[in-house]
Amino acid sequence: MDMKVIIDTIWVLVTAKLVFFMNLGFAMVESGFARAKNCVNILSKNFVVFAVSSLGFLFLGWGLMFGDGNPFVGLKGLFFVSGLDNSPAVGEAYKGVYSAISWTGVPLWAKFFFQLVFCGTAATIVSGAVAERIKYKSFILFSFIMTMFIYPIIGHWVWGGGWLAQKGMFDFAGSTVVHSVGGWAALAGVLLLGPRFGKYSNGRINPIPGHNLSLATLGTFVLWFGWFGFNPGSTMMADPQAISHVVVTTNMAAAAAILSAIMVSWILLGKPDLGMTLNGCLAGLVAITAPCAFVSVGSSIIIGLIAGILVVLAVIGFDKLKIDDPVGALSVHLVNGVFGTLCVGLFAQDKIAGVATGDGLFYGGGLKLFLAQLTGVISVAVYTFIVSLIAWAILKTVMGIRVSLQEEIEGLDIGEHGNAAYPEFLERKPTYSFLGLKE
Amino acid sequence: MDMKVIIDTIWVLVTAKLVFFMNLGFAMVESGFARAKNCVNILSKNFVVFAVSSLGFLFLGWGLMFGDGNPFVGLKGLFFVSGLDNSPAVGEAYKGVYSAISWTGVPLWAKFFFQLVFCGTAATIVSGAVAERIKYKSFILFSFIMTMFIYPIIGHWVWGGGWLAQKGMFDFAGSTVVHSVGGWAALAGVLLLGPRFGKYSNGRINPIPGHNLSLATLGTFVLWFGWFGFNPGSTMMADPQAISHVVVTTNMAAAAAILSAIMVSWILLGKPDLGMTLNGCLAGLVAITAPCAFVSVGSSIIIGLIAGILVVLAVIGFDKLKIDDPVGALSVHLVNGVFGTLCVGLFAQDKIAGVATGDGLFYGGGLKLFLAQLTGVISVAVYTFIVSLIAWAILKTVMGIRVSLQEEIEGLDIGEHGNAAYPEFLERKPTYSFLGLKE
Amino acid sequence: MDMKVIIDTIWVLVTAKLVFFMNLGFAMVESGFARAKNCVNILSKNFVVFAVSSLGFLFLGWGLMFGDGNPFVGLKGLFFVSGLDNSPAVGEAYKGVYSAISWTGVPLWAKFFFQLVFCGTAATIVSGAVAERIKYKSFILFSFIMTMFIYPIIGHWVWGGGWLAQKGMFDFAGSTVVHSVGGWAALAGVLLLGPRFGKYSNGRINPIPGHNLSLATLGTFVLWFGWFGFNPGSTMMADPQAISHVVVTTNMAAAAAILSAIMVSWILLGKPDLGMTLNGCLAGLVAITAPCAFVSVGSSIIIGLIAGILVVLAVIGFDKLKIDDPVGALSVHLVNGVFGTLCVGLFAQDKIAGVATGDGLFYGGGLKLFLAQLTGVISVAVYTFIVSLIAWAILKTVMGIRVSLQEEIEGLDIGEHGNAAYPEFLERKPTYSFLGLKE
Amino acid sequence: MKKIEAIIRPAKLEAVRRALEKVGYSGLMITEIEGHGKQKGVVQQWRGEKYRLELLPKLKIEMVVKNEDVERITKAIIENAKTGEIGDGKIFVSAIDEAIRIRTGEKGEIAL
Amino acid sequence: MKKIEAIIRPAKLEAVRRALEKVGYSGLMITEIEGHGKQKGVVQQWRGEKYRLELLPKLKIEMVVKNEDVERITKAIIENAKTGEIGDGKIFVSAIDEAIRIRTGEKGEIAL
Amino acid sequence: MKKIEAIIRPAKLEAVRRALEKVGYSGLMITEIEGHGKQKGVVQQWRGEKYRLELLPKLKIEMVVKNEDVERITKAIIENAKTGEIGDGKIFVSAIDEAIRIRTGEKGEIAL
Ligand SMILES: Nc1ncnc2c1ncn2[C@@H]1O[C@H](COP(=O)(O)OP(=O)(O)O)[C@@H](O)[C@H]1O
Ligand SMILES: Nc1ncnc2c1ncn2[C@@H]1O[C@H](COP(=O)(O)OP(=O)(O)O)[C@@H](O)[C@H]1O
Ligand SMILES: Nc1ncnc2c1ncn2[C@@H]1O[C@H](COP(=O)(O)OP(=O)(O)O)[C@@H](O)[C@H]1O
Repeated sequence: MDMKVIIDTIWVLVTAKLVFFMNLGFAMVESGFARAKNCVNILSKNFVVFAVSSLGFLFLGWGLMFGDGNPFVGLKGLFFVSGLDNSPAVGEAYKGVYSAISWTGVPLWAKFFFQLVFCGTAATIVSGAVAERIKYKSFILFSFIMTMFIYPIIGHWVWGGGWLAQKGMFDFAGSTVVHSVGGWAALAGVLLLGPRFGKYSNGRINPIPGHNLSLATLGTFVLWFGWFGFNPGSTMMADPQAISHVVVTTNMAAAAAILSAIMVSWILLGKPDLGMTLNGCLAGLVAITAPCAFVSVGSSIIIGLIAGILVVLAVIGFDKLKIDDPVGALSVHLVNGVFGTLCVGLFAQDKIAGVATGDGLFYGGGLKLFLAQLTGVISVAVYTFIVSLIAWAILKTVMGIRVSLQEEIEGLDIGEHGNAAYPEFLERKPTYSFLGLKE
Repeated sequence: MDMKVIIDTIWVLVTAKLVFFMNLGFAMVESGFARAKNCVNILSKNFVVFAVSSLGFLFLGWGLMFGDGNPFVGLKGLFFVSGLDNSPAVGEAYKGVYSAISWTGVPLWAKFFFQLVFCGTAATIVSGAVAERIKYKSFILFSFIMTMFIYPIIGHWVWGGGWLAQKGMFDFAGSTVVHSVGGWAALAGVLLLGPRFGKYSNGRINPIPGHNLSLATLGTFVLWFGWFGFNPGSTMMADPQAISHVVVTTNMAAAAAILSAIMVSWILLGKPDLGMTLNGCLAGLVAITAPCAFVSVGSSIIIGLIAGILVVLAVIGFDKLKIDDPVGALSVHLVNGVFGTLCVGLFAQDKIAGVATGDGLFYGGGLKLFLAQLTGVISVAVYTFIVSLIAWAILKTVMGIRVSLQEEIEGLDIGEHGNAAYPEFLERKPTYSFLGLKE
Repeated sequence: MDMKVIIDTIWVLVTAKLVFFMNLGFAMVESGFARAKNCVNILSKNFVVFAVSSLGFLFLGWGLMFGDGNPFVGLKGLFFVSGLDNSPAVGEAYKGVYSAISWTGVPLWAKFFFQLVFCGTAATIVSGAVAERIKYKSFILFSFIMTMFIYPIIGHWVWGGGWLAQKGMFDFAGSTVVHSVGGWAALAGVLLLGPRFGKYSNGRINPIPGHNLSLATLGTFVLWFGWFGFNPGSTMMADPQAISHVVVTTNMAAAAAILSAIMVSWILLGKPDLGMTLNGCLAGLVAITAPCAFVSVGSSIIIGLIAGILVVLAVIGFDKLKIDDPVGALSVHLVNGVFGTLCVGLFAQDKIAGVATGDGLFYGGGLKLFLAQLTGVISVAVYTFIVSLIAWAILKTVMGIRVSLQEEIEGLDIGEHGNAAYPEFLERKPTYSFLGLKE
Repeated sequence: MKKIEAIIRPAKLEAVRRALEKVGYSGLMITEIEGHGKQKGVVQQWRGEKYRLELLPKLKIEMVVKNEDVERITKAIIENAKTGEIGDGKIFVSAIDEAIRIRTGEKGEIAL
Repeated sequence: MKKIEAIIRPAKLEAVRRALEKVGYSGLMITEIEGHGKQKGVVQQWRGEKYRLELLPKLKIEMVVKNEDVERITKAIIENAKTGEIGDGKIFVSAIDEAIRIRTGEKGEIAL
Repeated sequence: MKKIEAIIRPAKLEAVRRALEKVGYSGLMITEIEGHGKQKGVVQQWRGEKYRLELLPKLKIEMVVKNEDVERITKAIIENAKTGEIGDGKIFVSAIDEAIRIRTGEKGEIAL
C-alpha cells in the first residue's frame, strides 16, 4: 500500500475526530451560556444534531455537494454515497462521480467522514442562536433540511467545483461554507422566532446571564482544540509545511482575538468580561478559518485582533437591534465568517503555504481576489438566508417553531423533555426576571 | 527504520490515547447519572480503576492474555510483560512468547498500552452498575481481580489465539471481550449488592434522578469521541480502507441509535428523555464494536437502530426485574455487547474491510458464523458471571461489599472519603426519598 | 516530500495539540479546587494565559530560547521567529540560526508550536498557586514576563544547547524546564502575596474546600491525557521504540502515584481523599517527565510510588509553613519537578530508549549524572526564583498584585470581572469562614 | 408591628416587587421554599419512570411593617401575585414584638 | 390560627409527609435550613486538614393550621420524625393573626 | 418564649456564632435568604449589558429562647454583626406559644 495514502488517511481521520469533538465544545458553550431551566433542551439539541447530520449528509448531502453535476449542484451518485468511486486513486487515475474531491488521496469513507464533521458543525451553529425557545421537534426537522439542502449546495459552489470555486473564491476551511452558512440559517430562525420572553421589555435590554461559565469555558477550550483539526485538517493531506503553518496562524489569530476582546471589553464595559473573552477566542478562530493557509503569521495576528474587536461590537449591536442570540452565535460565526472570508482578499500572499491564490489587496494583488471573495459572501448570504427563511416559515406554519409562553417561562427542560438538568441543586428561580434594572 | 512500523505505531498509540480518554467519559456519565452525595465516590472509583488496571494488567493480565499457552490461558512470559519478544518483528521473523499478537508490527510497549486501555475499559464498566452503595475498598479489590483473572482469560480465548478464536468467533473491537465481560461482572456485583435503599419500596419503582445531566452529556460525547480510537484502532495497523470504513460504521451506528432511542422514548414515555438519548448513543457504539469492520455502512445503521430500541427496553426491563443499575451499564454494555456480537453472525460480509469472516446469515453464509458467535456469547457469559460471582461473594464474606445503610443515606462521599463534591452549593437534600409517587 | 518529515510532523503536531489541551485540564483542576466566588477569575486567568504565551513566545521567547548565542541566552533571530532557517533540513544540511533544535526534521512552525505549548504550560502553573487573591491585570503582566524572560532563558540552558546541556544534565520533557520553573515562579508569587484571608487565622490552618470536585477530576483526566502528548511528543520525531516506551513509563508512574497517594492519605488522614488522589496522579506525571525516556518501566513505577507519597506530605508541609497554595501547584510541580529531575541521576539506564545518558547512581553510573542533575536543579531554582521575585516585587510596587480585602471576601468574580460563574445556583455563602474548627 | 409572610409563584416576583416599590416598603427578605397546597405537582421522568414532584418551588416574601401598612401592602401583593389558578399562594400576618436595626441599635417602628 | 414550625431531619421528610397526608392538612412550606443544636457536626477533610461542619442540614416545615388541629398535627410529626437520637429537631408553635388566599382573596380560617 | 430572627451579612456569621457560643444558646437555624433594604445592590455584567442584583444574599438566624435571654442574645448579635455600613441587617422578636422537643416529646422552655 502506498505510504502516502496511509499517512494522509491518518491525518484526515485524526483531524476529523478533533472536529467531531467540537460537538462537545458547542454543547458546553451553548448550555453554559443559557439558563439552567433550558439546559437539558440545549444539550439534547447539540447531541441529536450530529446524529441528524450523519444520516442527512449520508443520505443526500454528500451527493449534492460532491457529486459531478453542474456549477450549482451535484447530480451523480446522490444517495448514500453510492456512486462509482475508486478512491484513493487521484488525478488521471481517478474513476468515479465525486471528482471534485478526487484531489485528495484517501479512501472514500475517509473523505466522507471528514466532510461530514464539517456539515455537522454548520448545523450545530444554528442551535445556539435559537436556544431557549425553539421546539425540539422543529429544530430536528430544520437540521435535516440544513444538512440535506442548504449546506451541501453552498458546499458544492465552493468546495464541490461549483461556480464560486470557478470564480476564484477561496475558503480554506470554511469561514463561509461552514460558519457563515450556519450563521445565516440561524439569523433566519432568530428573526422568525423573535426574542426570548423578557429579553427586551419595557424598552430595556434585559441581560439574561448564562448559568454556568465553567462549562462555557470548558467548551471554548474544546472548540479551540478542535480547530486544530478543523483548519490544518482541511489540507486533507499531510503536507508538513502547510499544516504547520496553518496550526500557527490558527493559534495566533485566536490568541490575538482573546487579547483584543479583553481590551475592548475592559475599555467599553469597564471590566474584562469572561463571556466576551470566550466569544473573542471563537471569533478569532472563525475569522482565520478561510485565510489560515493563505496569509502570514503576522497577518493572522492582525486578523485576530480585529475579530476580537468585531465580536464585542457585534454582540452589543445585535442586542441594540433586538436580535436575540443567547450565545452570540451570530456575532461569532456570521460576522466573523464574513470578515474572515473577506480577509483572504485583503491579506492573501500567493503560495505562502503552497496554494496559488494570488495576492490580496494589501499585498499588491489588487481587487481581483477581494471581489471574488465578496461575490462569495453575498451569494452565499442570499441563498442561505432565503432558503432558511422559507424552511423556517414552512415549519412555523405546519407545526410551530416556538414553545408556548407558559413552557418558556417554566423552562423547556420540563416542557420538551420532562427532565431537569440539576434536580438536586437549589436554584434561584426568579433571577432571570428580576434582573435588568440597567444602570 | 521501517516506515510502516513508524506509521502503525503512531496509529496504535494515538487511538490508544483516545481510548484512555474514555475513562473521563465514563467518570462523567456515571457521576452525572448518580446523586450529588455520592459524586466524590464515583469519581474516585472511576479514577482509581485505571491505575489498578495499569498495575494489574502489567503484573499478570497481559501474560495470561497474550502469553503462549493452551487454548484457555496464556502460560509464558506471565509476569510484568517480561517474556522474550522481538517486536516489531512480525510473521516468521517474530521470536517471542507473545505470538498471538505478533501479527501487528509495532513495539511491544505499544501493543501493551493499546491492550491495557481496553482492559481498563472493561474494569470501569463495573463501576457504574454498582454505584452509590459499594465500598470503595471492595471495588478496588474487585478491579484487581477483574484485570488480572477475569478479563485476560476471556481475552485469551478470543484475541489471544484461544479456543473461541479457533472456533471462528469474531469480535473486532470487543463487544464481547470488553463490554459484555464488563457487563456480566457488573451483573454479578449488582445481584449480590442488591438495589439502592429506597429504589424499590412499597411495591413501586422509585426513580432516582442523576444530579448533573451536563456532565452526563459531556461524558457521552467523550465516549463517542473515544470510540473513534476504540474501533478503528483495533486494526492495530493503519490500513486506510479498513480504518476509514470502521470510522464510518461506528459513527453511523451511534447516530442511528440516538435517533431510534429518541423515537422509542418519545413513543413509550411521552417525551424524548435525555438520559435515554445518551444511553442510546452508547448502545449503538457498543453494538457496532464487534461488527464494525465486518459489516456494510448500511448494516451499521440497522444495527444502530435496533441497539437504540433495545437499550430503552432493557433499562425499563431491568427496573421491572428490580435489578438496580443506576447508570444503565447493563442495558448498554451487557445487552448490546451480546447483541453486537451476534450481529456479526447476521450481518457480516466477507472481506468487506479486508478480514475474511465469511458471510453472516443475512448474506447467505448460513448459520455457521452465527453459531460461532453464539458459542462465544454463552461461554463468555458462563465463565465471567460465575467467576465474578465467586469473587464478589468472597469479598462480601471477608470484608463486606456494601456500605452501611446509615452511610448510604448520608452519602458515600462523607462515609468513604470525608469529602463533599460541591460543598458550596445548596442541595435539595430529600429529593431522592421524596420522589416516586408514580402516576 | 520525504516521508520521514511528514510522519514526524504529524507526530509533533498531534502531540502538541494534546499538550495544548492541557490548558483545559489546568483550568478545570484549578477552578474546581477553588471557591465558586473566584471561579470566573480563575477560568479567565487560565484562558488568557495561553493567549499571552502565544504572543510572548512568538515575540521574544522562542528567540531567546533557541536562537544561536552563548551558553546563557540566544542572541540570533530573536524577534518573531524571523531568523534564517531552512527546516526541516537537519544536521549538516541545516542552515539557520536555530541550530539547537535543528536535530528534529520538521518545519519551523511545527517546532515553534510544539515549544509554545510547553511554554504555555510553565506559565499556567503559576496561575493555580496565586489563585483567589491576585489581580487579573498583574497576573497577565507576570505571564508576559514569564514567557518572554524567565522560561526561555532556562529553556536555553537545558534545551537550547546552553550550559546545562553541555554539563550533561538531562530533562527529557521538562520536569525542570517546565514544571519546576513554573513552581519556583509560583513560589515567589505566593510569598509576596501572602495567604488568602482566613486561611491561617487564630493559629489554626483553616481548610478552604474547592467548590467542584467533578471539574477537578475532569481536569486531572484531561491532564493525564495531555501528558501522553507532553512526554512521548518530546521525542519530536516518531521513533516507535522510544515513544512506546515513554507512553508506558508515563502511564505507570501516574498509576503508581495514584495508588500510593491513596494509601498514604488513607493512613495519614483516615480516608482516601479525592483531592489528594488527583494531586497524586499529577505528581507521578510531573516526576516521570524528566526521566520517562531514560528509565525502565519498573523504575517508573518506583518513581511514581515515591511521587505519590511526596505530594501528600508536601501539601501538608506547605500548609504547616503557612505557604498558601490553593491547588497544590507547588507540591505537584515544584516538589515533584525537582524530584523527577534528580531521579534521572538515580534511575537512568544508558540508551534504554535510545538516548545516551549514561547510567544513574542505582545502575552503577556513579554520581556523575546525579551531580549534573543537581546542578541543574539548583541553578534553575536560583535564577527562576530570584528573577520571579524581582518581577513580582516590581509589579507589587507599581500597580499592586493583590486585590483589596473587601474584594477578596466578596469574591474576585465580581470585583475583577463583574461576572458570576453560577448566577442561578444558591450558594452556601459563609462556608469558607465557618469551617475550620479543627479536631 | 406585623410580619407579612406571602407565598407567591416565583414568576410573579418581579411584578410584586414593582408594586411594592410603588406603595413603598422598608425592607423584605425572600426565601426559596418548596410548597404544597391544592396545586398538583410537576411530572418529570427519569430513564423510563415518571414521577411527580409534589413540592413546587415557591417564594416566601417576608416583610415587617407598621400595623397601618398591612392593609395596603397585602392588597398590592394580592393584586400582583394573582393568576386565578390554583397555586397562587397565601399571605399570613402575625405580630412582631420588637424590631432592632443592627447598624444603629434603633428599636421599634423606626428600625423598620 | 397557629403556625406550626417543625425542624426535622431531611431523611424523615417522606415519612412525615405521608403521616400528614393521613391526618389531613391544607398546605405546607418546606425550607432547607442549616441547624445547630445539641447534635455534633459532620467531620470532613480537605487536602489533609480535617474540619467539622458545625451546621447540619435540616428541613423546616411550616404549616398554618386551625387552633384545634395543632395537637393532631404535632403528634403526627413527632411520631414520624423521631429516631430517639440527638438531632431529631423541635417543633415551635406561634400565633397567626390573619391568613389570606391570594387566588380568591378569602380571609381567615377558610383561607388555609 | 420568644423567637429572635436576625438578618445578618453572610460574612459575619462566624463572628456572631462565636459570640453566641460565649453567651450560650440552645439551638439555632440558619436560612440563606435574599434581602432588600436600604442597601444598593451589586452591579454585574453579562455580555455587554450591566445589571444590578437588587437582592443581596443575607443570612437569617432564628433562635427560640427564654424571655429572659432575649436581651443578652440580641446584644451579642448586634455587637458582632455590626459594621456601621448600610446593609447590616435587622433583628425581629416575636412570641412563641409552645416548643416541643421531637426526640423526647418534652414541652415548653425545657425543650429549647
Ligand atoms: N396552610 C398553609 N400553611 C402553610 N403554607 C401553605 C398553606 N396553604 C398553602 N400554603 C402554601 O401556599 C402555596 C400555594 O397553595 P395552594 O393551595 O396551591 O394555593 P391556592 O389554594 O391559593 O390556589 C403552597 O405551595 C404552600 O407553599
Ligand atoms: N432553641 C432553638 N431555636 C431554634 N432552633 C433550634 C433550637 N433548638 C434546636 N433547634 C433546631 O433543631 C435542630 C435539632 O436540635 P438538637 O438540639 O440537635 O436536637 P435534639 O435536642 O432534639 O436531639 C437543630 O439543628 C436546630 O436547627
Ligand atoms: N422591614 C423589613 N422587613 C423584613 N426584612 C427587612 C426589613 N428591613 C430590612 N430587612 C432585611 O435586612 C437587610 C438589611 O437591611 P438594610 O436596610 O440594608 O440595612 P440597614 O438599614 O440596617 O443598614 C435587608 O437586606 C433585608 O433582608
